[in-house]
Amino acid sequence: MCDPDHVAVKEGELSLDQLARHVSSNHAGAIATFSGTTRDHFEGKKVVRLEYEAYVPMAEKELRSICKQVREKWEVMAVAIEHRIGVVPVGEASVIIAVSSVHRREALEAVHWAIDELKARVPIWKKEMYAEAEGEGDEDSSVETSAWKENAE
Amino acid sequence: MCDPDHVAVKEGELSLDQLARHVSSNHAGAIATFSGTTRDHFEGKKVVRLEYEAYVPMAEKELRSICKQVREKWEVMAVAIEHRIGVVPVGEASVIIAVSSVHRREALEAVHWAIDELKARVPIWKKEMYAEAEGEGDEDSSVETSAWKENAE
Amino acid sequence: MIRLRLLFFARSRELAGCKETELEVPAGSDSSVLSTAIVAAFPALRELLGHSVISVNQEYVGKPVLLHNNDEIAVIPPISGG
Amino acid sequence: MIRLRLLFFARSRELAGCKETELEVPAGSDSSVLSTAIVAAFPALRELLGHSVISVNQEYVGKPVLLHNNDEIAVIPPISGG
Repeated sequence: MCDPDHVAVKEGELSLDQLARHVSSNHAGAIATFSGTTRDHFEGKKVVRLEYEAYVPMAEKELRSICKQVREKWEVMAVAIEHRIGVVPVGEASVIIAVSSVHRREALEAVHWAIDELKARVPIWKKEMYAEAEGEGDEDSSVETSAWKENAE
Repeated sequence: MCDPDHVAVKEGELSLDQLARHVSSNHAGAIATFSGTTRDHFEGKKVVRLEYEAYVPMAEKELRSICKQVREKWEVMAVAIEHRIGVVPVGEASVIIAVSSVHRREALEAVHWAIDELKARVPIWKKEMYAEAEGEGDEDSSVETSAWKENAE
Repeated sequence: MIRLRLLFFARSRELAGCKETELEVPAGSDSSVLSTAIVAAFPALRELLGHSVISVNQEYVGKPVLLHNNDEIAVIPPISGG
Repeated sequence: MIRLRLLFFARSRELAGCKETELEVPAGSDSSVLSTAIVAAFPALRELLGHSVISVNQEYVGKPVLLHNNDEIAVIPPISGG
């Protein structure tokens, strides 16, 4: 039997259509997906760029373990998760998850659980780069600051 | 302000990536999607082909009303729904839904509600074409039968 | 008499043998007369109409609504979108 | 002594000033000695280690595990994937 799961932690744009193909099957009736996209603001500061860093082999190991647990908890056919690393332009997806199942409830619930779990335990870090305008005298210089984020849960 | 919703009832392949672009925004952090795909079996019969028929203007009206209700019920940014009509090969998506929101819970819940609602009230019909092998004597002729489906809920 | 456009879909289209036709009902009729008028014109639809709904101008109607010339009526058999 | 590979990520990488180094601990040590050994070698990490976890061979460890030569240790500051 083919591996029902697909995981990747990699640079470059992510595609929902390609991910859906990884989980699609002639027996599945439903595919649910989730994409996390980068936002352009944080506490009033404008986010100009994001950078993700991962402990790649451990992150992929944890993602594979999440896929396996999803298939133990729900009657789903296949699970696929990709996380982007490196620079991610604002508005683009940093993570995409797809789950296929015969009935829609399972895929939708599973995808929700998977993203919660990913945020809780997969060793990946996001750094936000902010543009802060500092008006001093006539000169309007723009200073870039940054912060490593922490997931709330 | 731009229309936050996008609906279409149309022939041809559906793309999650294109649909996600309809709802993506620099302010949204999450996009949830659902695809309904056609299955290759029904009560032991092999489904060789599916055909969808719609009361197109009314279906699009109902889809627009579902989008609006989603935005009234949840704090979401934008909603997009496309339903394919005509022949849909087994394994391909017949319907795709995308919802964007700042927080992931809203988008995931909204997409679930939207597909339930679509199945309950949008005037679209699915006909399944089955291949039934009838072995009579030496000849193994294949007879095609079909059935209009009914959503359970 | 007022003249209505009558549309059929899916199973109702197959039983009626056409996609669209015209239906006449007495002036002043409301939508509650539609089912009987449709069966009179298309006896083959009798059984299916028992579990179909009839839309008026692309809306599901709850309470009966008054019909007007050129209203668009459709027979909506049990749906199976998704 | 046994020799471990020690990896840093994100804030811990910035504070340590490198991505990877080596760490020596006495033979027979288990993972409970790691935090102290890391702070001794990298005092700048003291505060961050208070809210980081330390993985051994790409696994989160619950109970202390015995360390072996060439084990891969990593300092995992609060994560922010997704």
